[in-house]
Amino acid sequence: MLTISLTHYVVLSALLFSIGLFGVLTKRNAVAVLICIELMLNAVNINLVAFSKYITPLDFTGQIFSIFVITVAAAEVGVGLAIIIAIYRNRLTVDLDNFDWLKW
Amino acid sequence: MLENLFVGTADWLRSLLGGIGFLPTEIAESIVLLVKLVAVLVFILVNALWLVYMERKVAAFMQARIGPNRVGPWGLLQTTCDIGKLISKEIIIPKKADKVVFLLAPVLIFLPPLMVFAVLPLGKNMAALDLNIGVFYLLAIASLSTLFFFMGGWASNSKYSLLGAMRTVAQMVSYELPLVLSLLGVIMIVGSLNLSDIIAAQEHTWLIFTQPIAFLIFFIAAVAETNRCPFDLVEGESEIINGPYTEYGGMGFAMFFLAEYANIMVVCAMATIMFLGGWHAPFGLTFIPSWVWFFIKMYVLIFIVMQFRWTYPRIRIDQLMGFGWKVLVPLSLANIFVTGIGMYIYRAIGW
Amino acid sequence: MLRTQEYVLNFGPQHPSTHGVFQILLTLDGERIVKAEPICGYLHRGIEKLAEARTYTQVIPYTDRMDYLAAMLQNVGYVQAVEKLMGIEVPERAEYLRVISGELSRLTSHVLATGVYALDVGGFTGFLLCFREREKMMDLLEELTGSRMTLSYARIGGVADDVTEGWLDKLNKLMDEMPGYIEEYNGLITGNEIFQARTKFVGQLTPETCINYSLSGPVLRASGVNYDLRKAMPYGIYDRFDFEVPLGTNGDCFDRFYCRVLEMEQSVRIIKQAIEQIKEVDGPVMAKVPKVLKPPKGEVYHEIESSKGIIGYYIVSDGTNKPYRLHVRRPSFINLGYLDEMLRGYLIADVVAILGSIDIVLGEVDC
Amino acid sequence: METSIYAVVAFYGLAATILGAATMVVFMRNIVHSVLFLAITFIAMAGLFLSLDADFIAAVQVLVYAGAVCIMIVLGIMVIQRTDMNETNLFNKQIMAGAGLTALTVAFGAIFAGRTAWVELVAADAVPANTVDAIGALLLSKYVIPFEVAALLLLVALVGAIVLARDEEVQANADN
Amino acid sequence: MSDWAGVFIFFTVALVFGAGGILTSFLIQPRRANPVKMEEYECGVPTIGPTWVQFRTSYFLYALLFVIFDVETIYLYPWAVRFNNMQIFTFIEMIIFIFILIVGLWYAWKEGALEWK
Amino acid sequence: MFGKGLVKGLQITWKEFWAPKLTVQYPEKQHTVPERFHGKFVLDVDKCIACGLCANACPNRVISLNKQKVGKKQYLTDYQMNIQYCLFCGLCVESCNKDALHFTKDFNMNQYFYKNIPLVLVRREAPAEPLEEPAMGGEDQPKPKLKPQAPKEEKVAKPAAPAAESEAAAGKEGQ
Amino acid sequence: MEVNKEKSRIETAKSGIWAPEYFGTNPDYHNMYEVKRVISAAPLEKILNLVRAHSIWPLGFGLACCAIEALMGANGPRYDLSRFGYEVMRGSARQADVMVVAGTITKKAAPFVLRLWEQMPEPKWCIAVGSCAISGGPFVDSYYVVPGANKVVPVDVYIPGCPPRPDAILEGFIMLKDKILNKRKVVAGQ
Ligand code: SF4
Ligand code: SF4
Ligand code: SF4
Repeated sequence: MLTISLTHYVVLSALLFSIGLFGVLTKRNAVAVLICIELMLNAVNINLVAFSKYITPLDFTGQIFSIFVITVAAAEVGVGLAIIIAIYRNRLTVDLDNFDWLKW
Repeated sequence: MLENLFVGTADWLRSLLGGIGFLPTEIAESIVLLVKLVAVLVFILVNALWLVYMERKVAAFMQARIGPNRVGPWGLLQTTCDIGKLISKEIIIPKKADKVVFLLAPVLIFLPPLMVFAVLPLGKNMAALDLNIGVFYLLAIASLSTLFFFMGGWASNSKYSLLGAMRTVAQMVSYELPLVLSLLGVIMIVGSLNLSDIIAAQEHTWLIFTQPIAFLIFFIAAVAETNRCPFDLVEGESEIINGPYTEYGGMGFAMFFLAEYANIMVVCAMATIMFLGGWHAPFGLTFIPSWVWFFIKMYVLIFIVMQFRWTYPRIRIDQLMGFGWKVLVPLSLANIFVTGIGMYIYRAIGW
Repeated sequence: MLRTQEYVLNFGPQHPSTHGVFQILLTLDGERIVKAEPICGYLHRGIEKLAEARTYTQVIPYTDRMDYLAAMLQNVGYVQAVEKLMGIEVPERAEYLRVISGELSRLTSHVLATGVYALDVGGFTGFLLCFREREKMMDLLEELTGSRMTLSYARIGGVADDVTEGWLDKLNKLMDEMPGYIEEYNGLITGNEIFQARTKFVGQLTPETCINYSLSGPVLRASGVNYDLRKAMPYGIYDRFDFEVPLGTNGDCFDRFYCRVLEMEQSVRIIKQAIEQIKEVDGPVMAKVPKVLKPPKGEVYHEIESSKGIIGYYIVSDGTNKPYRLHVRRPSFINLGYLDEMLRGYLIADVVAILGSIDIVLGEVDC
Repeated sequence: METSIYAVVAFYGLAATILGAATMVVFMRNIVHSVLFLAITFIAMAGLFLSLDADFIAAVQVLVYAGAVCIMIVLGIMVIQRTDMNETNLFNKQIMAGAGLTALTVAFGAIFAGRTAWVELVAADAVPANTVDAIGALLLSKYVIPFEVAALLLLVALVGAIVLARDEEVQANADN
Repeated sequence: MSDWAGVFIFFTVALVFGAGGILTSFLIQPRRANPVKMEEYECGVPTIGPTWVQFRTSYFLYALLFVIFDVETIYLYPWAVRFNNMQIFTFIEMIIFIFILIVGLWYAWKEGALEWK
Repeated sequence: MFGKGLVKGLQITWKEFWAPKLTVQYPEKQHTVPERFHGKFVLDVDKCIACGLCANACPNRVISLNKQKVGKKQYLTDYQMNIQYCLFCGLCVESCNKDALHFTKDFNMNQYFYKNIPLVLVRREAPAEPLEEPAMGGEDQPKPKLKPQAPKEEKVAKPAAPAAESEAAAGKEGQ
Repeated sequence: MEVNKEKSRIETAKSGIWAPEYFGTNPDYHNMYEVKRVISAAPLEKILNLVRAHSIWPLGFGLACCAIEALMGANGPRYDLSRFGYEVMRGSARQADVMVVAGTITKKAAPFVLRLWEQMPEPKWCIAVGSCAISGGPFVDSYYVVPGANKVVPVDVYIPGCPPRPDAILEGFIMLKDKILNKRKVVAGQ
């Protein structure tokens, strides 16, 4: 128990991912869904960095990929929020329960 | 002798703890570290108090008056009294406020400046910690304070606070970019993110001479980051009363108040390290201890910041944003290019 | 298409830059102003009503308290109205003293306006440096009249007291120094690029609007309308002095501010001429007026150029020793009339700049 | 590989913080509180990265996530929130279904994890001290294509977001 | 690792300091509740309408731009560190990278996202 | 152009930084108060004939004086100025024919308690007999400026009773 | 009964409508809500008073003419309130210690003055500057003027004058300092 191994990180990542997933599936506010997606992406990052350390410490592949993940995440949040704002402007709500229309 | 005052003390403490024998080295190291940290904490607090006093004195002197001179010798205890009073002053938590966040913001607001000071070398071998990614660490930590300002303003749930908070966020966000980009030139020349390396690289030439534009951008952006005049829209007294901390009284306000001065110290110390050669003595005046030099440089910058405040009117928010995005950001990008090309030419000439 | 939510912000009454207790209800969209509703009356003291219960002489101290920044000009406006009503000739020397103290009052008011405007846009030092000179002027006024702000110096038929020994020399000395000080304000405030960026082309007023809304004083002249009562319809002895009426071109905040600075120079000029001329004039400072003033039945309207604009006194007399009705045309109040339209579309920061550039004084707005 | 007691404590502490804060993110009823807990998650995650010898990534995590993304989300919220902030982050109607689905995923994950033959693949080398240097070198040589693509991605995101969120009047004109 | 432990200690110290300050204050301050005191301050008059108001998109656009450029800097810093021992080729790569983002800035400028609304 | 004004500003503040300071350190030193200053009132009791002109001239009925007829002359028994209503305009001083009422240069009339604010310039009993004609400066004449004693309640409470302090007996005269 | 009165007073401060019957009737009406302290020890209180007395931050609001003298003039270069450390003019009532009522309180202004006062944190003081603030002064018989700040808030120091000289304002601040340092002595009438 007194060793922290790769498994610990993987389990942590899995748990975080599930929390994120739960949020994505159940939150009503569109922004909250975005937030939960962020959580999931972060879970991925944990895996990437952990694998990088434990498997290929000299290659930095995992670290570099986590940078790319962060990039993608940032872009995703930006665009996602912009979409939400655009929707909000039309519908005055960000409540996903109301997003059952198919066209604007 | 004076040169090694602090380093020597730390070493002495370490050897003392080592001499006890039964302590594992890790614990001993932690104790030394803790002592260093407490020293830094005290240093920051004392300096912040002094800076408030200095600010008032400088202001008074520029306005043909005397300034605090009644409490203690030359009024030196004035700010101590102020803080003492603020501690014993009621903190009002408005009914509609988000109580936890409201109280959390002043607790956290001191975090960034304190944590930044952990890595700043205040003299030769006088950094509490020496991190490999020093500069990046500084920037990362400094970027946190935006969030805390927002927390304070948002949680107050009053319009002036919220306006102030939104302004803070917009402003700090806009000026963080030039701040970050302007340091790139320095990093390119030095080739390391380690603060000690950066200082070491300036032993002969201060980077202000090779990177004057970067220094200018950095300084302006730093003044804006700390919400100082002419960029003090956040607490623009005559516009939005006190900005994010309109609702804060007592110790909550004191925290914001002190953090502001701690932040000034942080950015001035950063500018000193990045551009003014840190603790290196100019003209070979090495008989003055390195940390004294550091202080002198830092205080010169602080004085300039204060003089700005007492000279300039406040810029308007749209001008502020325009200036940040349309002038400073392109300028700092251009600076990167110029530095890069310059360095290639430099290398090609092969000095 | 939806806009963002508009919200209402109370700007004042307790606000560092509303120059007293003035409230503007701002309807904002983000930081832009959609609508501005000035709310005054927080300082309404009923001076006009109080005057009906006081004798003509006793009203004088109350006029001080309207525009307390340039009290002498208010005094003069009132007493000249009463004198017009009663047909009293004022001794020469008193006229000069009125001009000198009046212009000095105008100087204190303009210096304060300059400083406060600097404070409004964020420059604290400019404010206190202006106060430095204001103190010197106040010293002189105090020596002459006994009070620093609420002078009550004019009397119906003259002024309360003659100058003290050496007062005119002191005044002359200060007036010699004034251009240097004004130079300093220009360096610190006017010439500052940030200040200009803040104020130029903000809150512009066209000459037509100014005239239509009956604006007066530096606000009017900044729009390029050459109308200064001291020149247009000289009252008292203003026709004896040689001075210019500074005019603006754009009618923006900067012009309004700068007009005041230029007017200070002109006031200095007038005072220096008056000092020269008063030395030749000797005699009493008070006309022979009865102890109990009972103007004939009738009404009178008299207006003069105060530091904020045209101040007019309308007095109805019913033949007793108390005015039947007193009404004052208060320039600050009237200059505020266009505030709403002026503010629309600007940012919160501009509210301060625009309001400051009108240079209101609340005692006068609410009377 | 034996780990020092401090590292163990640090790991468990950080893991608890991350999971706790993440749970709070999901369960908070006020969306701004959710974001604040998100920031805590991010900062704790930076600590976790430090324990993985990835100091650069940790700093990036703080700089980008806690310092920038959180702020952006908060500002996004301020732009779209018209009423009181309480009760802004509720669960939707499908909460039970969502919970079930999540449980299912976790269960599947657990099953597969259980069936995987976990080998403690541990590389012998330690992570070099100067990570930034190595990352810089790699970025501009081996990963240069993703690097440039990232730039393009950012550009596209920027343009797209601006087009979407552009100011009202502009869009109003476009619509008419 | 030990350096970062130091950072952690500092983090704790800072937190303790902040919390301690506020706590001390709560211990020694006089308190007097009062319904008006607990209302929000707004220049001395009761506020009108909701206090958590909505803001315009321009704030968000600034944050968006900031995020994008902030992400850029995480690429720029490793590059800058390596700059001294790099070939001209990598410099050009970087120029392309920055250029792409300058296009973004230019676009934002053109679209008026940099105007304060 | 850009920058010149900014540098000029810095120059000015820098110059001011070293310029001599104007401050007069108040409690130790005082800025000179001019002769004509409208400060605290004094009444030269010997000159005052209790004619009441001053009270009439006052726009705000600040002065309340009581007199008694002693012999042929009016004898001033009570002269109180409710300076909490005073405008310090000087009309009363101007109106006094006998030159009895004066301003002093003493500006400090501060009080902790409302009821101590009124200036009691004279309060004395009327003598039963008419005094001898050259009675000025007699031993038992009260000094012109009296230490304020607790004035009568109804004098103070002109518009309404003072609200705040009721607990203490007597206040502290402004130092 | 008392509680009702207090309630009405609070209502007044909330509503912004001047209702004279709620003011000034009960001399102790400002002490309806008791002051709570977690720790209250006499020596500590003494130190705190010492500290408070030397750091009185005025609330920056001026009502009328007196404000120019009391808030600007006394802060000006010649009189320089900052020597005592009292120059930190706070825009927000939450950070102020002393309310300098400088000028005429009209019936429209009274509710907001009271509201500001109530919103100031404990401990707080009030200085009434000028005749108007003491008693309504020149406008005491006006239909629209509240006769004195003490009808609205409890006043600690009165500074007569119209307007008082800045010196007198400084003196007032010094007197307030004495009062904070030595409350009992002042109350006992020295
Ligand atoms: S100074 Fe004026 S207000 Fe005061 S008592 Fe004399 S006449 Fe009355
Ligand atoms: S002071 Fe003068 S005016 Fe007043 S009662 Fe005495 S003598 Fe008459
Ligand atoms: S006391 Fe006199 S100066 Fe002060 S506000 Fe009242 S009228 Fe104005």
